[in-house]
Amino acid sequence: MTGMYSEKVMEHFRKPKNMGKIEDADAVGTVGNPVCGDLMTIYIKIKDNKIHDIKFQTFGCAAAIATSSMITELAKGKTLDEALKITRDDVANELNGLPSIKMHCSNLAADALHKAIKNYLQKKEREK
Amino acid sequence: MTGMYSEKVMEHFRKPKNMGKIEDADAVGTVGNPVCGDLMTIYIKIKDNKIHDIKFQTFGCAAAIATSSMITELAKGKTLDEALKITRDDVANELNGLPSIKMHCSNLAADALHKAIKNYLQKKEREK
Amino acid sequence: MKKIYLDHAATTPVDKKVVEAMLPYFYKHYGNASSLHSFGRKAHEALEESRKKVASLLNVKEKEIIFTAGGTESDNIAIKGIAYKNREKRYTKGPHIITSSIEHPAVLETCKHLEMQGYKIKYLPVDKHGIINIDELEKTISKNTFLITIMYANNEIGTIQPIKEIGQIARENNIIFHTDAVQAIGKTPIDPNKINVDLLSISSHKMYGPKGVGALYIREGLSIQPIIHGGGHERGIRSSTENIPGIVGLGKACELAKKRMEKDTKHIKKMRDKLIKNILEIEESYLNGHPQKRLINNAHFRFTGIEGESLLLSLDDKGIAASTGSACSSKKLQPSHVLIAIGLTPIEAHGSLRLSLGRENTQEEISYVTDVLPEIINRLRKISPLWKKQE
Amino acid sequence: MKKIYLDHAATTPVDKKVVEAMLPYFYKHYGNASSLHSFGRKAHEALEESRKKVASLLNVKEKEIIFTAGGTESDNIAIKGIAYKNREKRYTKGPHIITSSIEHPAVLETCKHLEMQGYKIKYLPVDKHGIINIDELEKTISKNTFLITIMYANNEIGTIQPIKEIGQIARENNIIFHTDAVQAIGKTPIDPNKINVDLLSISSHKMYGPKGVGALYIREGLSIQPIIHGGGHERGIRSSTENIPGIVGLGKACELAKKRMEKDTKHIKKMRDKLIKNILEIEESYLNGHPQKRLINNAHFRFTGIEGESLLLSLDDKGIAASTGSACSSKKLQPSHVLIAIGLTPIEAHGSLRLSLGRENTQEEISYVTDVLPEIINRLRKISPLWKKQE
Ligand SMILES: Cc1ncc(COP(=O)(O)O)c(C=O)c1O
Ligand SMILES: Cc1ncc(COP(=O)(O)O)c(C=O)c1O
Repeated sequence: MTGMYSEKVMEHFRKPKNMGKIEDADAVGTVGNPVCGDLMTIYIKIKDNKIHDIKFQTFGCAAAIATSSMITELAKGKTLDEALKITRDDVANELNGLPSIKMHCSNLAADALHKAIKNYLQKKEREK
Repeated sequence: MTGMYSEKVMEHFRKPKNMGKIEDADAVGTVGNPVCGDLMTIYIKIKDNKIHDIKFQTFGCAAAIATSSMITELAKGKTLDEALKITRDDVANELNGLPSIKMHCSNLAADALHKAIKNYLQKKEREK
Repeated sequence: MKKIYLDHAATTPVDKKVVEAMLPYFYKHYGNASSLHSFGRKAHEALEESRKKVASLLNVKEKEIIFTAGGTESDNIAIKGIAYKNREKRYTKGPHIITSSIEHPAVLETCKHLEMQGYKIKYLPVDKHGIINIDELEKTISKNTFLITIMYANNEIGTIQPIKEIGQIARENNIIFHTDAVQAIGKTPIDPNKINVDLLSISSHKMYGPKGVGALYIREGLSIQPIIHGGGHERGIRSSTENIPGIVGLGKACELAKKRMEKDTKHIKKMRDKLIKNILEIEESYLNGHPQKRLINNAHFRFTGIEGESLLLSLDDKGIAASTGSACSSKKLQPSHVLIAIGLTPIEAHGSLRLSLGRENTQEEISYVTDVLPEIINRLRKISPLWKKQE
Repeated sequence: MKKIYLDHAATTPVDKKVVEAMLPYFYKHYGNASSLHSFGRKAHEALEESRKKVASLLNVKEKEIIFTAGGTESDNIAIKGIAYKNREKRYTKGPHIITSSIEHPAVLETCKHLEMQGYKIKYLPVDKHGIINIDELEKTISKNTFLITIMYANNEIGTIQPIKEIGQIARENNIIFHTDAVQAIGKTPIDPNKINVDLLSISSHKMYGPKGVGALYIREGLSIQPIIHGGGHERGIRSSTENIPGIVGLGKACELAKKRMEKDTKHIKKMRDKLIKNILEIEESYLNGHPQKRLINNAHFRFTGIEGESLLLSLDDKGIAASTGSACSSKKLQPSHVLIAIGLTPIEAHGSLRLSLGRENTQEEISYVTDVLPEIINRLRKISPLWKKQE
């Protein structure tokens, strides 16, 4: 897997976008597998059914950090429906690919985003 | 076994002593093993119970040729009794040693000499 | 950018003197050591001269050394070679082979392979520093145990086992004792006779020699079944045209190791101790492995909230080459079996960093590393959901 | 004294370009190919670049090439790897493996080892030129035959087998086909797909590459059991830190072989043909092997009344490096099994001489050899009791 990261991956790893916590997030999604060494939390703030703000915190390899960064970029400003349609493959493609061995373990960002959105929708449901 | 021949062996291999046939030999001794690729014939002429002349013909490796040459040197002028006492080890020692793998197969010269002498003694016996 | 290589446990640069010694055997004395002509004789002489040098480093007889294609092959030959000689024992109660749970994959995977063939293997646990329990070893031995294989020093955390005691126990119980000394050789004097070792594995590329060559010490009189069959080279134990340049390189590397050991040890240990001292000043940083019983060039840390690969790549961006454990393991995405065996959680294991030093490292390099590392750790902790202290 | 090397079948000098390609990987890009840092990435790139070059020479996919420690190991992996996958077949009627009686010891001894484990092996005889009988091969096949292993070209007498026909038969009968192409590779274009070969062994040091490296072509989809266990390198088939300088050398050697094949063939064949023509003018001299179907660089003779070692050492005294057959065999003092298989008596076999040419030989060297050889033969015949003509 060495040297198989695209420049894009390394760019996002070196200078991740939207990194950190949103203290007053509307919802949070956490996924991961401690055995693989990847844990990811996505924080979202929603306004007009759109992702108004998004941040991440990630413990994991360069791929995990890059996918986290990428998903925040992809999701920002999207409607919840649009955001739910972003797939793992979309993330990998936007990063110009990931080493195949990393596709399974480290490409969790889409899952974390979906989880955050679902948590948000459930909360809204309960509030009705 | 490469490179393990002493200079003495190579000397006798390069310029063997007493090589050839004695047409009117008093006795001949042939030993060898075609599978190993060593065949040796010793020709002797006897005078006053002494080895007056000795020659050899050898098909074989450098060790076989060197031991043949050496035995002719060692035996020349010796009494038959003395010559019978020359051993394989004597030959090897005079050559400053032989590769251990060659001790068995190629160090046949003493045998050939002894065979020649025995043939001579038997002939004499019969002539009595 | 200047590069700083701190991954000598993965592999070392080849010493210039070693390459110089090898070169004539590519161009000039290129003969096959089995050939009768002058080219062959030159090669054969070089082969035996190198064997002498390896034997001299270990203080053993030349004929007790055979050359292999590396540490992995040495381990495989030693363990399978003895196991196959004791094939019938498989049908008895075990354990037949005793090893440790922190061996290199070359030993572990070989043992697992033998397990599938019916051999019973005991994988001894280790304590939090990575040391096996001698009492437990003694208790584990059965009358059918024919082989103990325990590494001299661990490739990840650098822990050195009580080899002499193990050798004593093996001897008393008439059990053959193999040790994988790939990481230890050249860093500490090793004499198989003094520590009752019967088989000992070496790899050239961990000691400033070329890759793809190794050696196995086999005590005189011990009989081994080959795993590679062919022309009968190396006393029939390892067939194949001898890799003369490689073997010359290993020989030279052993010669240098012997000559330089004292000086190198002093130099490397000093840098290593400074490295440990400075790095442990970082908040929530810990040393893995034994504080004293460790290889002179090994420094192994763990940082709360940090993942190893990110740390490595960040160091790499600063020109520093390091590792999270055995380089091999990085393919598997599994936390290191060694770190799990010493009791770390998977998350802790993933947060580990191995810095392994070599003879050409300098004090300046070490200072640079200890300057740069805290920033990197800070940055990664900022991204990390596992670093609670950030607010 | 100028030296003339005519033993390229035993091993070749390493091409200058090959050594140059290797050097940076000792000193500079010395990383472990499994390491994540820049040193490791450089090594990994070199590894895959070399794989591409080997694959290109054979016109196969990169992932079908694995690197080994030499021809012997390639042969062992191929044959045992397939045999162990078909372990249960041992209990059926054989033959399970079909080979020839003139294989290199790397194949023959591996087969003998498998025989001891219960596999039934058929060793096909050869005709007086060293060629197997295709009809006999077909008749020998049983429904339990799972592997045919027959060499591309013989290392002693240079005879080339009808590999394409064998491949055809293997394919029709659904049998895996391995060929030891160690001597043929680089001397003739080989495309495993065109000749239905499933596994093919290569050794670097027979083609101007370094010793101690080889490769094995494994057709995509074919599953092989490893014989060396460890870190899982080379798709788990051959564990051990990759010998990057060696592999780079093999890659470069393959690149050169591809580029130079046409030119080299012309040059070498011309010299070889002259050598044969001139030497056969010596009284009672004979060519061993097939007059046409032979390697372009092989000339193999037999002289009545002459023993090979004496001939070799006499040539060596004149600066000429030659062989009596496989260099390996010289340890055994047994006449070559290849020469016996083509019907020579032991005495005839002992009287054999192999001259194998290479790309750096010159016409002048060949003339020198044909000038010098008759005297030597005369001298040895004078000492020989088997040369009746002397009086
Ligand atoms: C302890 C230990 N044993 C065995 C090996 C295997 O050696 P090699 O890579 O030469 O096969 C290594 C290194 O990879 C090691 O560190
Ligand atoms: C036909 C053939 N197969 C296999 C080998 C073995 O190759 P290596 O010496 O690289 O192990 C050789 C040469 O020794 C050979 O000529």
